[in-house]
Amino acid sequence: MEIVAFCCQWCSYAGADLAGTSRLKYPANIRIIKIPCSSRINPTFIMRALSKGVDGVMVAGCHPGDCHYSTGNYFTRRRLMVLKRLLEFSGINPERLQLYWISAAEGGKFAESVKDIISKLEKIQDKPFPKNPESSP
Amino acid sequence: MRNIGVFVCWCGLNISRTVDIKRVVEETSSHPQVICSTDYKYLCSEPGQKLIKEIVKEKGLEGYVIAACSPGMHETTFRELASRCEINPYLCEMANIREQCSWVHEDREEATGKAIKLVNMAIEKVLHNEPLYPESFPLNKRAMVIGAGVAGMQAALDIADAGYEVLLVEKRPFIGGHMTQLSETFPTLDCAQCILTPKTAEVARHPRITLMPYSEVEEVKGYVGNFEAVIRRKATFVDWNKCTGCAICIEKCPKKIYPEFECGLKEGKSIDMAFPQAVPYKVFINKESCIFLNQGKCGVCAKLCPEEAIDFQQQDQLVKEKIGAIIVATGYDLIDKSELAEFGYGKYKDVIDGMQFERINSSSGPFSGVIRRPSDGKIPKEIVFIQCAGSRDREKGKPYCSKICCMYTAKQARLYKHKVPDGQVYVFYMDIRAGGKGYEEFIYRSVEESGMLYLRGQVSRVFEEDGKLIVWGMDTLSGKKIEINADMVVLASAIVPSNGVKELANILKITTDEHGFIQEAHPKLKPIECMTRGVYLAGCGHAPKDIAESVAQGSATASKVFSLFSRNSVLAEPTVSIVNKDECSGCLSCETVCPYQAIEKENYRGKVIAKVNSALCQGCGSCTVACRSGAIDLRGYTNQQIMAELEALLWK
Amino acid sequence: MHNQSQSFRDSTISTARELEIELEELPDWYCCGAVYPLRSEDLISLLSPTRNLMGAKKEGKELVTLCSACYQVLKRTNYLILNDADKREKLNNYLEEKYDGSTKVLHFLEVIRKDVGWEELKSKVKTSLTGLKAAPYYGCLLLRPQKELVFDHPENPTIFENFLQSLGCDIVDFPYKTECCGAYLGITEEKVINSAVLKIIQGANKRGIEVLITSCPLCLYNLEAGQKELMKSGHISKPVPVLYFTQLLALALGLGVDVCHFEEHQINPLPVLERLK
Amino acid sequence: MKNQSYIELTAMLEQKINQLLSENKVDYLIVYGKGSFWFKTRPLLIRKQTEIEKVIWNRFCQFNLSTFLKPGSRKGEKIGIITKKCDIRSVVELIKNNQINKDNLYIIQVACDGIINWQKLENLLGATVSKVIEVEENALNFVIKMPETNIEVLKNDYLLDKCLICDYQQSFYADEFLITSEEKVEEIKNQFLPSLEILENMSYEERLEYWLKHFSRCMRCYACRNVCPVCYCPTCMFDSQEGLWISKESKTSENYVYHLTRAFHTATLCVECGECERVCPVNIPLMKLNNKLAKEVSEIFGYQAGLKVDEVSPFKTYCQEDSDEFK
Amino acid sequence: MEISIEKINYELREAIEERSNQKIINCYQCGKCSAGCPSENLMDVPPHEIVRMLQLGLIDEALEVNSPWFCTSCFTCLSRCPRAIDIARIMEALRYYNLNDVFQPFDPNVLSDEVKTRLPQQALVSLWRKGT
Repeated sequence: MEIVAFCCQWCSYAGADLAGTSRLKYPANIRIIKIPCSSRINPTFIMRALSKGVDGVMVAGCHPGDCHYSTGNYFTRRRLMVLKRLLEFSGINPERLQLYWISAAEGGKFAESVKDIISKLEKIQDKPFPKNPESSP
Repeated sequence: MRNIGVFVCWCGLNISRTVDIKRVVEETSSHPQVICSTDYKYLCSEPGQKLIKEIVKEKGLEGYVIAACSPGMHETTFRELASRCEINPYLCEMANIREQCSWVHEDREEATGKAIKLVNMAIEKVLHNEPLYPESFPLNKRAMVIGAGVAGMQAALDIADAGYEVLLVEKRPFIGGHMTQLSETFPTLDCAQCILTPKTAEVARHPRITLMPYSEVEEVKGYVGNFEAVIRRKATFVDWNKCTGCAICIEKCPKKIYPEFECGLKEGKSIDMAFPQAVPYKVFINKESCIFLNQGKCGVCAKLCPEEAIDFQQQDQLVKEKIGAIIVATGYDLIDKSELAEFGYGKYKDVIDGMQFERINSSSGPFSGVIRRPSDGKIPKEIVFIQCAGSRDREKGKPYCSKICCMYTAKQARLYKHKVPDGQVYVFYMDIRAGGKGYEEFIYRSVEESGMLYLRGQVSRVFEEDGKLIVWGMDTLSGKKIEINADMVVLASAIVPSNGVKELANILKITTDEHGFIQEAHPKLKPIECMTRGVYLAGCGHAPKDIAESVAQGSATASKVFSLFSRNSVLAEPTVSIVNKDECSGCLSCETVCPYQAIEKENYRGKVIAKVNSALCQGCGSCTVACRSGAIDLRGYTNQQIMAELEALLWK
Repeated sequence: MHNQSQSFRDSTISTARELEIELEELPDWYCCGAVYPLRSEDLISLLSPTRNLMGAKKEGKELVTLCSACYQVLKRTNYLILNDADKREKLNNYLEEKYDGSTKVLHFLEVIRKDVGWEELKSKVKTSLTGLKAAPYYGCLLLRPQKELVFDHPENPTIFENFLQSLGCDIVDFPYKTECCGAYLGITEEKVINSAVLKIIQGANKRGIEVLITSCPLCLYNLEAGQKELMKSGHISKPVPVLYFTQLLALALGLGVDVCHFEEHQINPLPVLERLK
Repeated sequence: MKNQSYIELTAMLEQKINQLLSENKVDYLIVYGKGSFWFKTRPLLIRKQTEIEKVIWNRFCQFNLSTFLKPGSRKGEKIGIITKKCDIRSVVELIKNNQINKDNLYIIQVACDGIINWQKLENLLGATVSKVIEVEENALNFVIKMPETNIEVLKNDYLLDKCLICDYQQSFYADEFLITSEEKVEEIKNQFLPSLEILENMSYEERLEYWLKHFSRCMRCYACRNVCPVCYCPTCMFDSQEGLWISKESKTSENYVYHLTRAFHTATLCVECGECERVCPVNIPLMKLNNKLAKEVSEIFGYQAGLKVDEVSPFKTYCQEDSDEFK
Repeated sequence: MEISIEKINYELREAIEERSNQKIINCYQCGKCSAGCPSENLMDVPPHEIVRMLQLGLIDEALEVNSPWFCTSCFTCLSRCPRAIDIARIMEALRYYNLNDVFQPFDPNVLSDEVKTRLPQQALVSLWRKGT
């Protein structure tokens, strides 16, 4: 299983670091990409990842109201709300996209979130985006 | 395409225990652009950095990846090293294989696999990095201090002494802040006025300090080094260039009021001067109460003023000022009366707060220094002090400790005993917090020498009976309920941010915490910086603190301003958004999502398009998503870079 | 109420009529339970108040109470149902039909404030009670916990004062107005009552209060019974009659003494009231 | 609406255009002209009064002419444009997004009674379609006049889907609304096309398969993008940084990303004019994507594109109280 | 007093927290509740000390004292508590645990007829409610 995580550098990336310094354990199949703010996440990044057969995408940002850039994550929230529905309509299980609010102090929550998304993905029956769709239909 | 180097750090056992370093090195060296991949025990160490430097020289690397700890830890270290190796610092990337790999995973196989991926991602990112150069902007070496309390004055004086212009804005008509209302100060018991007046005088006469009393900041535009402020100078209805402070007007003014300075305890006039040592030594008219301003007749002051200084036509003025740095020293207020109803505060005259006691005790106060109770002027023989009145009270929304109450209560109790030796003092406290030089000693001297009674517990209720104040309290140490018939009750009321701070914070684009105190950039390492560059923070606007601390913070902010002003220009982070002019459609979707109003309009080939003000831009990248054509991109986190990382991650 | 507090009942009904307030007895009402259940798992006790609230909802009316205890129970129950989805769910499982907490619970005083208004009330007064040194006795259940009841300020309530003012009484500031009377412990633990009542009555005497006004049958009972005891034991000399606010209202509106059933009282208020006529 | 009224409207239109040109209110107009085939129309750009007789107005004027405002919007010329009610919404979006200056624009809305879907006619008549003389109509049916026979078909079966849910008779934001006397005003019908439900009720896998099947046929001719009135970017992100977002080859996975991205980009702007689907050479049901997003956007944010010029698109603002479906 | 892991009865403490729906450890022992309590003078142990006992896990001790039986649920403590702890609820929970052993149901027949006629039902109902 392969999971991409987009973490904003101020809250959730720091949260991930904290999980590390507190030696919390979580599964290894998560790959973190550091971005300045969750509002930097272009929906196409996520579509791209999923269409390349990634099993899940985890987006993590500061808690609403605590955004380092004061309002960034409010926009993220709106964009992802719509994206989630679009993906669902296109036939991708919306559980494959998870958004968590994780502050720099929430190392524990980061580890939990990783476990959470993985357990969600394990429950999912339907296959991810086919590796070479040409052959599939 | 560039020649990349990869350096993998063992971090002693921290990484090497769970990650197979050798394999990481091998796997990554197979990457076409990687011309050398090597490892070392501690890359951040002196020899480690030396090693990197040598290899960069020898192999002629154009950029490198450090696979080690979190960038939060050592990015700066290795980027500075890069520039020492004549590589643009932004051509150095870190792969976080410690915090986000070796420390969180146990299975060596998995961890190693992940480490390799992370390094590959970093390599791809570096390959798409552009060398970035911080832009520099001229700066205006002039500071504005908001709030002329003791903290603000200190900051202003330090900056002015260092040779820079200072603008000192104060909303009250006089400077000195709340300290001017105090009688004596702990722990030395020296007279507040006596130690303050030298400072106020110095501020007033300092050639480089422009004083703006009775003024408020309305608007602030711009960025560090180049702020532009609009300040409202409220009308005093007195021409201060003419007024000599002779006070004839005060004497003859028919309108009596209870000015805020005396906490409603002492009568003043509608035209008045806050207190005898007020700086500036000028009178002002209270708009709300003045008979002439409200009914159009009277005008006695105008008739009598020998200098003809009275000017009823005077209007508020808006002045524009250019400054390079801002210090916020907005100070505090006391919790609202209605919040302390169980103590009868606001209902019974003889239940007063700490500030009112200061006025009563002050020689310039309502009873010229004799301690009497407001209701009937009797000298209180039994006096109850209640600490934590509103503080540490979740239910009243003030869960924090107001910090100075333990000290000033002890001080006030002691001063009371000095003046009423046969009086009895009771102090209800929950904990004594006397963490300061000489504080603990002070408290115990008070308790021991002055024979006052400290009761450990809270008071539930205060009410009046037979001209006495019945106090129902608890002494948890004896487990006994205490009932006291007191003559006067003094509440150590909770400290709250002075009103208007929220609005000011919005104007300055700085944040406040849930209690309305101004938020510092980092609780430990940046305690006096605000989130916005070039804005600093001193005094009780930040959190309750005593005079010494406020002064220290004032000076600290001043030193921040020095280091800013010591340069001739400010450098801005180069990781900012940039517009591709030809591809911008001019729909300006980016404009509305920008939290910093950094998007400006620009005419280009007959169309209006977006332009990023790189000084305002903080590099969040929200605009890059709002922009459908991808005409705006974020340096350091370009679409290319992120997509490249993504691709690398998908390599099987 | 039909049995023991006719005074309260009749005075209310008649005054309401006088003030053109439409009161209607809730068909097949249940006892609210008198105390709000404080154990989190105790849902059963919430059922009967809920039934009453639902009854009112069916009638499409606001639920008006006289007794402070009923007020407390009904209003808190409603608050819980409104704000605790989980509990609402659980409760509704016991009920014939769902209840959502939409009924408005009002105390008769609030109704007077809302539908008549103090000024209006003043104008309706026929025999002004000027000169009567009266003080309200709020007790506990009307005011606390304020977060759920939002009846009045828990420390400095004023609604009774406004009421008495409109009737023309001389209000006396009475700090004990929010102190507890001992509640149901009156039956088993006499000393609780005595110690509580002693404080209250002494306070009243000190302030020359002629009559205490309440809206709670239990407060009234305790204050009266307590006083009788304390007089026996000689702790107090000058008893203070206690009246329901509606009785005073009836007098002020000139509805005569018979609706007030003063005979019910253990401490005869008539001597004090004589003066007025 | 009888053919008669279309003839009337055309006359009114010509008169109006004549006036505009003679008074120099506009430099040129974008109008409908006769197409290569009897039931086809084509966009026409006229600058001179002499060209006026080329102007037509009938039940086949399907294009959304506002597409042609995109290039025109740059040079400060004054443009006149003929629109149906549905098209104006995209004009509004172009104005909202600073793509054209209202001052340089003169909008003529012409009453419309729904557009005939000629693809369906073709399918019905096959080769004989060329023999058609004209299409008359009565209350319920279209009467297709052929040399020998007349074929009657139910109107609603042969109108565009979007017309079935459109209150086309009302004037909307136009400078001029041309309508004949005998028009009746219809009230708006259900907002969203029922055909969505079938898709919505599929399982994820079925749906994915459905879309992949369609996307696999996409040749990435970008016609959908080029015709789209709200795809106004001078350079599309898929062109600007070649191979960055998706590789050039038209692989299904790449097509998937392209179409979803486009759907996401036009969400909050798409006015569901259906041009993309019309021009698609391989008939990918693109409108389903657009309709779905329009529906979701209006459910989440209560927003519909192109209704008010001063309304802020939900992606350009935020609200702290937005429902937070994330943890 | 000796405190040990055996002695501290956390199970019961949690049970009481559960029943009363109050976080006992939130109390910082300011004593405001006891200071305002109308029956404090009659209790063996003032309210805040009961809470302290519970904090220390000395549940058995807490169950022995009479204080809960003197709580009139007047909510004065709650309305002034800086930490919003509803002591009335805690007392109720303690009463609940006590009922089984110490409680003997109240028999209205002990009341004089005079009292019976005057006493509002409210009083009896409350008493039974509290005591059962």
